Amino acid sequence: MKRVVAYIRPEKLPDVKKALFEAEVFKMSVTNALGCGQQKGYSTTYRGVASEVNLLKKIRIEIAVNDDFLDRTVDAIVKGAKEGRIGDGKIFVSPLEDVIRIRTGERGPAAIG
Amino acid sequence: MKRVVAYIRPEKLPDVKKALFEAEVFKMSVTNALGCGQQKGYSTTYRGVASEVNLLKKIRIEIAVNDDFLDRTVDAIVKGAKEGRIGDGKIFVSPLEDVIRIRTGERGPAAIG
Amino acid sequence: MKRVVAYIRPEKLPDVKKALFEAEVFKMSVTNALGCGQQKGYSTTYRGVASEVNLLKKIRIEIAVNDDFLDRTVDAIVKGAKEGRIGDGKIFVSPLEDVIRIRTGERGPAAIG
Amino acid sequence: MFRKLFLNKKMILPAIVFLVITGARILHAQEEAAPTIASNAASIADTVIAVDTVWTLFCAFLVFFMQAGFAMVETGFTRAKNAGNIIMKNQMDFAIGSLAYFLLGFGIMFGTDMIGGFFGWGGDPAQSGSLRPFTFWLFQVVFAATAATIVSGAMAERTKFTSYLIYSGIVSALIYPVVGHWIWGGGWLSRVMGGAMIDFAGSTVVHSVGGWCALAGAMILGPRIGKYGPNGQVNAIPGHNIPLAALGVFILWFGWFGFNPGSTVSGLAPNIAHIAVTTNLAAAAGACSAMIFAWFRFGKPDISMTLNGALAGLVAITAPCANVSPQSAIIIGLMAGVLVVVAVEFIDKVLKIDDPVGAISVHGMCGSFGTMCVGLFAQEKFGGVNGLFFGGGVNQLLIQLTGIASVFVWTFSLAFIMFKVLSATVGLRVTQEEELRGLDIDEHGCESYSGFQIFSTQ
Amino acid sequence: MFRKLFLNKKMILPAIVFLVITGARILHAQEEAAPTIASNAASIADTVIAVDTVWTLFCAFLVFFMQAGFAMVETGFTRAKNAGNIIMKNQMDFAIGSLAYFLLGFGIMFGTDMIGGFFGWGGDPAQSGSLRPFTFWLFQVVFAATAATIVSGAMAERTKFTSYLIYSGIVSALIYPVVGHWIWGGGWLSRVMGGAMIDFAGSTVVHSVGGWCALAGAMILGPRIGKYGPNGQVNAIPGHNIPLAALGVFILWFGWFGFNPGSTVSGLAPNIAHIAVTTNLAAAAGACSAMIFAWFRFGKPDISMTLNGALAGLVAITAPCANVSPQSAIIIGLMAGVLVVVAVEFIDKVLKIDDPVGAISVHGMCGSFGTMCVGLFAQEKFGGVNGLFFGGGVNQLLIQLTGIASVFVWTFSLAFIMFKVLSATVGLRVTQEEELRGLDIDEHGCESYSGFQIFSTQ
Amino acid sequence: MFRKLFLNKKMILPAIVFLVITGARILHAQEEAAPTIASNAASIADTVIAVDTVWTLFCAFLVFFMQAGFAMVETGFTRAKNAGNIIMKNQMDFAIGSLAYFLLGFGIMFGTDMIGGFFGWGGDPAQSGSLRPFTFWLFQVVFAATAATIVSGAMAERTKFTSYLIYSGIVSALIYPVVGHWIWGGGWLSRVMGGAMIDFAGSTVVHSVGGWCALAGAMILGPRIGKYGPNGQVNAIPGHNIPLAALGVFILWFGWFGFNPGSTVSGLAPNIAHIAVTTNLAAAAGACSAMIFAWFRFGKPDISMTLNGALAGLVAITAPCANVSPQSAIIIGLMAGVLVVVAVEFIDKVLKIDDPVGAISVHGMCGSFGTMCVGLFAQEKFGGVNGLFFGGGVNQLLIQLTGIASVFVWTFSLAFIMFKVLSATVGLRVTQEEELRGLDIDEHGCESYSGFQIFSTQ
Ligand SMILES: Nc1ncnc2c1ncn2[C@@H]1O[C@H](COP(=O)(O)OP(=O)(O)O)[C@@H](O)[C@H]1O
Ligand SMILES: Nc1ncnc2c1ncn2[C@@H]1O[C@H](COP(=O)(O)OP(=O)(O)O)[C@@H](O)[C@H]1O
Ligand SMILES: Nc1ncnc2c1ncn2[C@@H]1O[C@H](COP(=O)(O)OP(=O)(O)O)[C@@H](O)[C@H]1O
Repeated sequence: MKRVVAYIRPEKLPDVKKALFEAEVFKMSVTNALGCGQQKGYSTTYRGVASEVNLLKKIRIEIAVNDDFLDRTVDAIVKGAKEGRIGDGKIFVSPLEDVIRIRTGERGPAAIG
Repeated sequence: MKRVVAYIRPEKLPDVKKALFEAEVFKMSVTNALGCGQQKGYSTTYRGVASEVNLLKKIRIEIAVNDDFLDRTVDAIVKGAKEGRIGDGKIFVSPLEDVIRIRTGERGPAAIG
Repeated sequence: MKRVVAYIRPEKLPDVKKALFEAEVFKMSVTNALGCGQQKGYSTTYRGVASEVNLLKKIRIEIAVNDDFLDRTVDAIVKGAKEGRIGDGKIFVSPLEDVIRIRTGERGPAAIG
Repeated sequence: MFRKLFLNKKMILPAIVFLVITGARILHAQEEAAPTIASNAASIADTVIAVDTVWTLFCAFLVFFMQAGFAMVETGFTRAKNAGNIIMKNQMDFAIGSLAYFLLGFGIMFGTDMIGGFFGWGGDPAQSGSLRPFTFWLFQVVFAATAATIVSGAMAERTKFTSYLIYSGIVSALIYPVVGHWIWGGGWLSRVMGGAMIDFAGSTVVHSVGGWCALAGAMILGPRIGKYGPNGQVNAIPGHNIPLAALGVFILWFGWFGFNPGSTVSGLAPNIAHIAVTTNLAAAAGACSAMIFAWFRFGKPDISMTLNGALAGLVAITAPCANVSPQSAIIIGLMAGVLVVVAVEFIDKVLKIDDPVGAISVHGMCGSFGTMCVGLFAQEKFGGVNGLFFGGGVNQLLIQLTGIASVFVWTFSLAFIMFKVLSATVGLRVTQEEELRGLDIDEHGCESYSGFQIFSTQ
Repeated sequence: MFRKLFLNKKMILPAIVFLVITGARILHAQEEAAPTIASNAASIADTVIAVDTVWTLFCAFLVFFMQAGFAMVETGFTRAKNAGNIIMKNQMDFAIGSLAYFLLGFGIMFGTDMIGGFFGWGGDPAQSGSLRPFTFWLFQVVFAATAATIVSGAMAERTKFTSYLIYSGIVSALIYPVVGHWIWGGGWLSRVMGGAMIDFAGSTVVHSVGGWCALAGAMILGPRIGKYGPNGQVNAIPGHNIPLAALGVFILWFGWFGFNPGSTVSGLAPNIAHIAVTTNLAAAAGACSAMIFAWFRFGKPDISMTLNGALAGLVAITAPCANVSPQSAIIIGLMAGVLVVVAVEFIDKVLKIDDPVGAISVHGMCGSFGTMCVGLFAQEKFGGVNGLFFGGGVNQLLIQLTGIASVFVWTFSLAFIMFKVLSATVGLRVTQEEELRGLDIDEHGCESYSGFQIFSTQ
Repeated sequence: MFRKLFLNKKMILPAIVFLVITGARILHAQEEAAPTIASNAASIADTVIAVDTVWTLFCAFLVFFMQAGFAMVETGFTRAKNAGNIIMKNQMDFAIGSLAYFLLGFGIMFGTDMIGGFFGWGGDPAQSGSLRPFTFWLFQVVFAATAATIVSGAMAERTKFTSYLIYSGIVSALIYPVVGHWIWGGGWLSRVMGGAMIDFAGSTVVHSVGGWCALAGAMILGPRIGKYGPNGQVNAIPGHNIPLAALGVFILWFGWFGFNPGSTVSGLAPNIAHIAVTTNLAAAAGACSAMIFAWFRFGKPDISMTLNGALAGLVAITAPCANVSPQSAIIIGLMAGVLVVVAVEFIDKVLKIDDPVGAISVHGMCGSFGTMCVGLFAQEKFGGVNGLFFGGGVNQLLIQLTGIASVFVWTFSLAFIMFKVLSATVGLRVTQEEELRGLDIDEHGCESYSGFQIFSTQ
């Protein structure tokens, strides 16, 4: 099993969700985050004092998938999130050892979906 | 060492905390998240326009534990969070390679608690 | 590749960012979190009812790095975040199997930066 | 309309018709060559009515604005997930109350006395004494709505919306007007034990009626989930927006300058400024003493208690505002501020009645306390009787206590029956699921703070 | 200044100069031994003017405060990322509008009639009929600003700030004053078809002018990104702060007590309380019917629709408030509440014009509807003509409809041209990038809720 | 009480006592068969007093409401973690100030002149000139509270709560009343250099007193942690709630219509509308010029600067509002708008004094500037002297400058000593830990936005 974490542009969330649903990935958890990457931030002036904001709003999506779902999950995220401009985001894949469904106590790959 | 990540119902947080304390797990980090799973969302109407909300409020708990603590941590979370209804949440376990306590610079299993 | 997750004091974020930039780590994602650890919380009274708050505001930083960057990343975080007092936080290191840059489709170590 | 009058003299405006009929005397006095003593006297009388009407209307507008104050206080002191619901309740109790008080309530309160002073019948909303038609009704409706809206705070975060709507209609059409008739409408409490109950601006008529309805409601509803632990421990459920609640208190304080001084219903009343000053000093004293007492009790100057303290002072001074000296007002305020802190703790920790905003303590307890204070602090030189502390003996005090008790019995009983019936029929409380998720989503299908990240662990 | 008068009698204060010149008669009457009939009459006249001035000023202050109400409603009903921008627009349209109306607008509205009633020229802001100098201007400028500020809500979350500033100036200096002249300034609609259009406090003059400008603006701007899906589906973009929006509605309702009753421009007008009551009942009825109708249509009592319902009732009663009975006011309010729900849906789902706060429906539609109601519900006994339902025939109704139509044609055309020109020159809409990120950051370089975690997925 | 009067004729109400004593003349005029010239004159005099009282009270209520405005502005412009603390400070300075000004301050300000105009002693709060008893005190106490509350903004986010409470009492009981005595209470500045300092509604008496206290406080306190970097760089610490701050500005603007026109203390004063108009135009002009100037300086129309600009216009016009033409008011407002931007930058970047809300610039600088403007723009025809620009020479200007300077010296010195003493005894500043965590938690044990996710990286 894999844990997929993606950082995307906030306004792309609906598209990503749609792409994931089309790829039959129905489960996910979403957090909001601030990201710092190649994308330049913006500058604000508050009462005459300028400040650089280089933490930009991002959405963090976390999805646990079985190995055979990994590729289509990644592809779906890319499909939904890509604009081709700096700031589109990243996807991180890491190993997942176990999953427990709290409601039933089921464990492992069966619990993931 | 393991990293345990659990998504639970927000209102179960006090119970989960209690169960964890009873299992002598005193450290954790909590974030709020939106989850999408088997649990159906709800629909809202704003100014006559209906919309489906299928991202539901969840609490994300992240706990780093030594291997011998894994089971009781998982059990405690299940104990605290289980209602037996859809939407109870999931626990994800993944490998953790190193821990550093910032204050002292300690590393590894000793730094976890 | 490694995934570095650090929980730090909120007010240390500017310092940590500065230390990371000096160590040439320019990318990161930041979330806010509530943490429960050795640090005692504080008690509030609301309308005469006391309550203990032992979830304290923390900042969660997530950074994906190539293996050769791991040490300097950890060091930079420690440098920026350390006050020497309880509540300084922890750094967790776990394996990362793959990274995908959404904009270009690049994968692996090349996509991380 | 009128504004064109002087710009285009040729136009015959509907407005002129008015002027000809009722306002003409003044214009005549100006335009015609020979004013007489009689025409002058008539003009003066007309001007006096106008001043009284303008004063009463403005005060009524200020009292209306208190609706916004209540809405903000109640919203601020409850949780974000129920913010829209409480807002809706505050708006709708005024809307429904306005209609109910127009169609029924006013008639009961100020109509011809029936069954020996128990209620009235047939009062006409246009009837306004010497004021312009409808002035008096407007001033009264905003009072009725104040009584009604107090309840929403105590029953917040768990009451079914439909039931609340029904409650609003009943309180404005029946429960409040009957009490109002007793004390202000010429009913039995206005001629009792050789005197009259003195409740100048409504500590009892308005505030304690609201407070006792709130008590019945909160008792029957039961506490919010999580308010009391399984072993009886008391948990805090903090309000989500203290600045909004504080804004609400400022608005209420502002509106109270209409509530109390406006109850003269006359801009020529020589004591309007006196009343404004007693009102202000009691509020200030209430805030101070509540803060200090809470500091002493809980170790820190609690913000929500201090805000409640100011309101406690205001509620307490509402009955005696015209009959006591500014110095007495300070003392009354100081006591009310302490009382409210004690009452909140007592109701919360001893009675275990869950009143999220402290409505029972502020309006019920401090309202009764203030009404009693008339019997203690009143001074004849301000136009009434002497209270106990100023050599007037206990008679007025006993009248006041009779009034307080009768109003409690009537209001609490009726409200209790009403909420029980609602509970058994329409249902008074939302389901546990709805309560946990928040009333905004389940009752109104919306979120009040869309986009904001809100932790909802309670 | 004056305050020292009575404390230090020896001082010769500049203020005294005033008193000597204009206020002296009263003092004389008091100080001198022998008042005469004539001196009494003069004092009375002076007092009457003072009462009228005080009344008109206070109402003007309340109407000013409606700016805060609009700002809160519009902020609450839009997204957090644009909150500062909408606030700025609301503040600046009043600031620019004040200056523009002082320098130009008032002259056009109340100056000497030109080209047969089409516009005026040369009115002096100090000119105030029988009121104290400048009173009338102040009352008028807050009305002009109300018309102007309505537009910001409909064009929210995507309009370029610079263009909005230019628009503000034009509407206050030209578009609004011309309509005002037609109906209130002695222009052609005040003497048409053997009668006069009746728009007592401005359902048409103020509200529908604002509404039709909003319509033109929202049409030309196009919808917000994401409001309509690629296949034409309609998406909800929920407002970010319902309590703030509700506070805004309470403030507006409060301010309307200045708007309508104050339009008598006279505290001696015998119908000021009548007007306040029709105003209040229509608002209450509008809130009730909008809530019920929305409940019926969408399954739940929608909060934002109910808030809009109260405003709909207020806007609709603004024209007929002085000419109809309280009972008719309730009926008008009930109808307006339903109308606003229908109109919001129609504009949103059928016309696909994106109006985030419902300004076109509330102010344009309900304003016109209310103006029409004068022709239906007016009763001669309140000082005007009889409407259709009270045996007055269709003449007044036709006059009203003529007025509604002409104002629509003028306002919509001019606004359309103006926004088209702005669009082609300065640019009317921000870039897609700016819109997504929020206007606060890109137009003003700031965040409105610094530190708060806000999800910005739309 | 009074409201029953006409409903139940048989009742003998305490209220009647009042009427008999003081209000009777009017009723007599109405009820008795034969009014006389003298009875008419007496009734008129009584009515005039009533109108003046009603006007003064309403204006006082509006000024009271400014407390809410200050609270919202200061809350909005600071961080979420200190929101409850600033709210508490705003409420308590009014509460304590009310009591202190009742017990001591008023007596010093308006009592019998001592030591050649330096302070007064023994003024009785009931004393109200020709107004009803206590009217004048109420009007004065809200002014005193305005001066006091200004300081909380400049000292926000780091001041110990206890010290602030002590400060509030001292400023309302002593520092402010002395200045008030000098200029309004018949003290030395009201008879100096062959004339009198003109500060109609208190640019100096109220605003600059607040501003200079704020200056002393902010200097002694030092900047908030993180405001200035180790190498002297200036950091922005953005406010957390711009819509709330904007609401505050609207409320202040609204309240200013009581502040300036109400300072006539007379509804019959012929210039009340004139004053309202100069007030409004200066505010509008201040907002415009601050916005344009900030746009030019920083590249974007800064919201908080624009809001400050409106306040700057209001503060600046407060002294000259009754003595200058509307055109001059526009010019004064335009200049104040620019001045406030320059001053904020100067104080922040050059003096490195950390004033989170700009209180020193808005109230201290613009207050002094406005006071000076009287010497430049005053016109004799409005009831005072001619200023420099209208041919009156430099005398009045020199008087004004003398006043500004003396008030600065007195206020700044006393405030400096007071804050130094507080600092050395009770302690003026919270610990670093408390400041970082937020004053809400440490000073009051609560969170202002419970449940909201708030980033607290500063
Ligand atoms: N190495 C990393 N570790 C953690 N988060 C990252 C990393 N690289 C990118 N991110 C996240 O992805 C977001 C987009 O990255 P950015 O470099 O701006 O875009 P792009 O990859 O399209 O050039 C960042 O804002 C940050 O949240
Ligand atoms: N595969 C997954 N990846 C990420 N998060 C998940 C996954 N499955 C469930 N979750 C999280 O757990 C929550 C509960 O899941 P749900 O399927 O509704 O409950 P249950 O497991 O009780 O049927 C979801 O809202 C989501 O936040
Ligand atoms: N085992 C753990 N699992 C998850 N989060 C942890 C763990 N230990 C510490 N943390 C996070 O780090 C923060 C600081 O920990 P704490 O024990 O208070 O500090 P210190 O390590 O300096 O003694 C906590 O508030 C929590 O967010």
